[in-house]
Amino acid sequence: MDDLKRPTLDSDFTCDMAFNKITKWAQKNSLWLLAYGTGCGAIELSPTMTSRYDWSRLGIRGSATPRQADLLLITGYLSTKTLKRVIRSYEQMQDPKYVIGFGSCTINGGMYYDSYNTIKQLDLYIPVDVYINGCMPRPEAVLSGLAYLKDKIGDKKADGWIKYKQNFEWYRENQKKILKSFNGDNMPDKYNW
Amino acid sequence: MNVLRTIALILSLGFLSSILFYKIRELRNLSIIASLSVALGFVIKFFGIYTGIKRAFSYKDLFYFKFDAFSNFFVVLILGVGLLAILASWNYMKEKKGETFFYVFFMLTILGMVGLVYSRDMLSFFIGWEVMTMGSFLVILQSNEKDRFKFALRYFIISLIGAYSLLWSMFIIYNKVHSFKFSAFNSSVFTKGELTTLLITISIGFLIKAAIMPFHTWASGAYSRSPLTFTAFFSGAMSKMGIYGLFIFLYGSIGLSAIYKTGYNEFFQTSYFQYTLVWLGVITAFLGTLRAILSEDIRVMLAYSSVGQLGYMLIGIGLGSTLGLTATLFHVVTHGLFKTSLFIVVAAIIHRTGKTKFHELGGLINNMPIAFIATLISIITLAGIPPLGGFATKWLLYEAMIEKRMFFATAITMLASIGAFLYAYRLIQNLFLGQRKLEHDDVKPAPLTMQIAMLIPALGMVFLGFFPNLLIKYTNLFIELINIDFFKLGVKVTDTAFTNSYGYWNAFYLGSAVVIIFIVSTIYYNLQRRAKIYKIGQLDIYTAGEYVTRETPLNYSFNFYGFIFDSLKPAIKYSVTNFITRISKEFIALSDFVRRIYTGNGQHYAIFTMIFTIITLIYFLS
Amino acid sequence: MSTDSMYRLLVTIAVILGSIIYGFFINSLARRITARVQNRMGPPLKQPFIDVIKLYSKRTFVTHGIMQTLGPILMLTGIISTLILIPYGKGYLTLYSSNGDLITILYIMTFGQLAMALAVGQAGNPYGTIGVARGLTRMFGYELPLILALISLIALNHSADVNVIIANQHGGIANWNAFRHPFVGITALLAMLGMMSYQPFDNASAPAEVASGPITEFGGKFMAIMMTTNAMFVVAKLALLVDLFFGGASNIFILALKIFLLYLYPLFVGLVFPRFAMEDTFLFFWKWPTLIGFIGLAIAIF
Amino acid sequence: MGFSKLTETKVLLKQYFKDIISIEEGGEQRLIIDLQSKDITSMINHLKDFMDFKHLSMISCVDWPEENKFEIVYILTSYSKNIVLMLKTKIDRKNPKLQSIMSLWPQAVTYEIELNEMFGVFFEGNDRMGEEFILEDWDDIPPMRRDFDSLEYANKNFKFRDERKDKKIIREFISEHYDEWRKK
Repeated sequence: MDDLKRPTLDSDFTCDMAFNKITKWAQKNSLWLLAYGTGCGAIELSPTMTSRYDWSRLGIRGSATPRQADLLLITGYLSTKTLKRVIRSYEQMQDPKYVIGFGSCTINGGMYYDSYNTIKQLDLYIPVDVYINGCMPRPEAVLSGLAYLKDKIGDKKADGWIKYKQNFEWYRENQKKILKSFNGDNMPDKYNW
Repeated sequence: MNVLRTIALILSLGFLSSILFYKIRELRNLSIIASLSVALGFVIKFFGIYTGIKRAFSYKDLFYFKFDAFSNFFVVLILGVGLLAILASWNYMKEKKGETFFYVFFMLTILGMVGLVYSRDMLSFFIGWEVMTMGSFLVILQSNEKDRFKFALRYFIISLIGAYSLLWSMFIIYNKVHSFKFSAFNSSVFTKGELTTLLITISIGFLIKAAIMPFHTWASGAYSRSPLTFTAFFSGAMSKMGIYGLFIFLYGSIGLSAIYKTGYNEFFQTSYFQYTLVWLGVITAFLGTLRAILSEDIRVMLAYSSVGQLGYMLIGIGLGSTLGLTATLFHVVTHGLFKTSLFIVVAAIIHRTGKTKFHELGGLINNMPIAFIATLISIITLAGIPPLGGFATKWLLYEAMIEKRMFFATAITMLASIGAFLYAYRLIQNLFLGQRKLEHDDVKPAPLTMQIAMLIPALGMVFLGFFPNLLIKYTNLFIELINIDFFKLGVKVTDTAFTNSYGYWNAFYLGSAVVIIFIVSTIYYNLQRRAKIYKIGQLDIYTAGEYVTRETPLNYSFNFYGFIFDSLKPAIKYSVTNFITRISKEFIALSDFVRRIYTGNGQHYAIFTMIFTIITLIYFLS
Repeated sequence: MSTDSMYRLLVTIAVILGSIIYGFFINSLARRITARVQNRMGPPLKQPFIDVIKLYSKRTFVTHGIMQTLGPILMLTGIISTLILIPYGKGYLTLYSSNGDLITILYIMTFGQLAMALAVGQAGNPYGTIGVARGLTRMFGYELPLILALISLIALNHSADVNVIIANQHGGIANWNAFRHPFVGITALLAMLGMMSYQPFDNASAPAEVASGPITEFGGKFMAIMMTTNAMFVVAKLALLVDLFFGGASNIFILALKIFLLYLYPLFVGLVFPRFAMEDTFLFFWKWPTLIGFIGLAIAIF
Repeated sequence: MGFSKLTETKVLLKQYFKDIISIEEGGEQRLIIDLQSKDITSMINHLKDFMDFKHLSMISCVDWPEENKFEIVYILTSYSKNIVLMLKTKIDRKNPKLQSIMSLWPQAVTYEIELNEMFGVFFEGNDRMGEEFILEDWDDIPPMRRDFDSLEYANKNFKFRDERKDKKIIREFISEHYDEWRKK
């Protein structure tokens, strides 16, 4: 396995991240997440949003379409087929946007380490701001992950979307390695990155 | 030489040149357009002049024409819409089958209509009426539709019934009054029963031409199967002839007092006859709208929309008050404008794509931007949304109905106009917005002449939205002219505000407010400097992550209001068209039965003859 | 510009801003009440403001064409035009209501909806178009009882002037139209359920059924403007209903209170009933509310 | 009391199909029938039309690389007889071909294209054969075959995360300290 060169940020990233205090506060306290259950972890979200844990008190809300969403939750294992849809959904989201990798499958493949169609590292394909580990993480862990993301946004460290913009070729190269159909010219219209 | 003769001469020259040069396209079209525009200019120049014997024309007391502002109002509409339609036909009819005779019959129709509008006696009115019907029937036959014969024949036969009904009442009047002149009518020589019959027969004649339910069965077929530029004229100007006829016969000739003689209701302050007319109008407006909502063919939808819109005009006629008649005349203009524009847009689309169903089209906004703008303005007017011209009609009509205390009718009419919003949205959504079909990628914009023809009415609608008072000033003039002064109630028009006893509305202030708010919102909207707006392709839409291609059908356009259809399914199967179709089937079956008498056997015929002779003998001898 | 029209303009701007803030406020209060009914905490009261600021601070806005860009602006135009025609009290608070009567208000309300529908059409998302078709069908449904109620009011007051209708309700709760003419009041309240597009009749946006309906393709600034206009529209509709049926208001605080109390009614109905199917929605309005409306109108006329 | 329905079916099938390799009871209300591949279509036809096995529960496949065979298993159910039937047939692994039963049960299409994708069995007469179903852009041998090495494929195609810098094996670390943590 060759050593991977992880993407880095260019110097002009501060320009992109230059939100003032109010907008930063608003972004921190209003996270709409894309309700797209990619794996078994989606079942953990039901208790997190209903009366026991109630994430709406943190300003978190589900949104049906990626156009309005700020946060993409990758809930558990991601098969190559789903990855294709996730990439499209991620690219349809509007900047700034964040990704949370959920469970050990997104970190290192988890119990699917030898599966022929489950990806092993999520951050090769889309930039991940926060990983929540566990198999599956309990709602408490999810909430703590979300709180961590909020802090990161507040500290201007949730910069995955800029990374994706600046290192787009690198991410595309990785995506193409497993999604063969990205190689041809049958990609649909250009996206809004 | 008086004005009327000059106009007659100019239009006849146009007609003659359409016959003479019927093979030479440019010469023929130019001469027709020249003759129409010169006549139009002439009418507009002398528009205000309506008195003085010099302007009238008569022959042996039989034919009597008069050049007055009321007729001019309709003539301007006829010539204007006719000019636009012929302009649009230049490209639309180009190298189509039936192009050569199309113009001849079109000019014949216009000639007949101008004649009937200027006529002030029943005989010449009827001649003009028949020339119009004949001309339009012949034009329908020039289209390229396969089933045009069936619908043209239906139109012709139903029109014939109306014409006979009209002719019959004219002769009854002549029998009593001994004059065909409109002004010579004298209600005192008629009994109450005779007057009622007369009113019913006359209105049947005109309601058929205006396609009011239940006489509308010809409309959807004839409107949709004509060459579509002619339909613009058909619906935009010709259908108003029924309204004009009702106007001139009911209020210009017979008179309101004679109508009240047939039975007057104290509560509604109107006669039973007028009350019936209002309800016919309401039902037409509502059911026409409902049918338009549920149609899948663009032409059929516009045809039913015309039926519904004519209902509004009938309501105004039926009310018979100044406000009601003003509403009708205003709607004659706005409907003329937006229906002309819409039909020409649809003609352009069908000309370019060859598709007539909603679900076969979509996403043409980038191909036909001018047509899109014209449609947008037209549908805003159609739905009666302020600040464009359509709202004035609605406001005047509702106030007129409320003034007459017809509240139930008002409620249903308002619902019908909400329904108009539904089908109007479909017109713009399924034709111009949404996903473009693969085969329509290189559809060219509408031909230049059609673009001109669809934009001029649109400008008119915008203008009427801000200054409806200018038109109202004229319509008040005509209503005075045809001797309706029994109503003190009416719309008071100060500079730009409309006021009557029930409500008020200020068109210009409202329109300006909307414009100002729009400008302020736009500025506010573009304040954000850092934000960038990206224009993305049609395929980049939310599809739950799925990758779509151009082949994927992504337009929701078939059975658009299926919910309404499902909800009203039990009621929809009862329609006048079905009823008449069933009657015609029964009639064919009966004829088939009767036909069996003719067996072809000579001896049978001999027996029939003998039986007939014996019965006749018995009858006469006893 | 005279001082009088200057004051009127200033009051108008204040009312527009106030309606945004108040619309957001009652929206978040409603969300909190919903949460309490479901035994949750609910979002903080400032949540809608945070959401809107966040949506404005988004860095990308995507559009499919000119109508999608123009749509939200036109929508804002339509709603503000509606707002300024509704009286909110006496004196300057009548705003510009002398430029249009009830019929004008009813028609200009559709301006914003048409703009929204056009923007959705240009976005080209089938979910959005289905949402619009559903919304228009629902509108065709609830407009019948609503029109019947409004026509009854016009018949009873011999005027389509909102100010006159308010003045006629002067003198105590018993004189309010909703109580003096119970059939008319019931019709209007039933039609209002459809008008507010709250739970049993929220089939246009229908979360999770047709993505998010008309707003599927809208994000960032577009969505922010739509949220703002929705807040304003809710206030406008409720203020109109309060003016017509609940005696208007002598000052702005009573109006705010009445608006909030009226807003609770569709909210609680929505908490009890699940979403109706589209056909049922349409037929619901054309059945009982319409019948009651006809009875009310008949009583009003005869 | 006569024969149970199970026995009755067994006898009837034995009479009707002389070529059945074996027929045995695989538990309560369950018959396992071994057939030759040429008989399978006519057998299923007969079962559906005359013996009331109206329900196709599933179609499955077992790989036997030792015998160089694929074993296709059809599971049918009869609600009136309350019997589950497993029809097994072995086909050649080199050239796996079978007749589609799409005309009998339209839902069989899905099972068949899945088997085609996962094992490479070709069903003749299925018009959606060869369509991408679950695996998109697959370029290796069908993954459910036993000679396909999943781990090797994963190693080749996916990048694994590097191990921890302190080389600690977390699982062992936890099991070592588990008891002492519990006491806390």
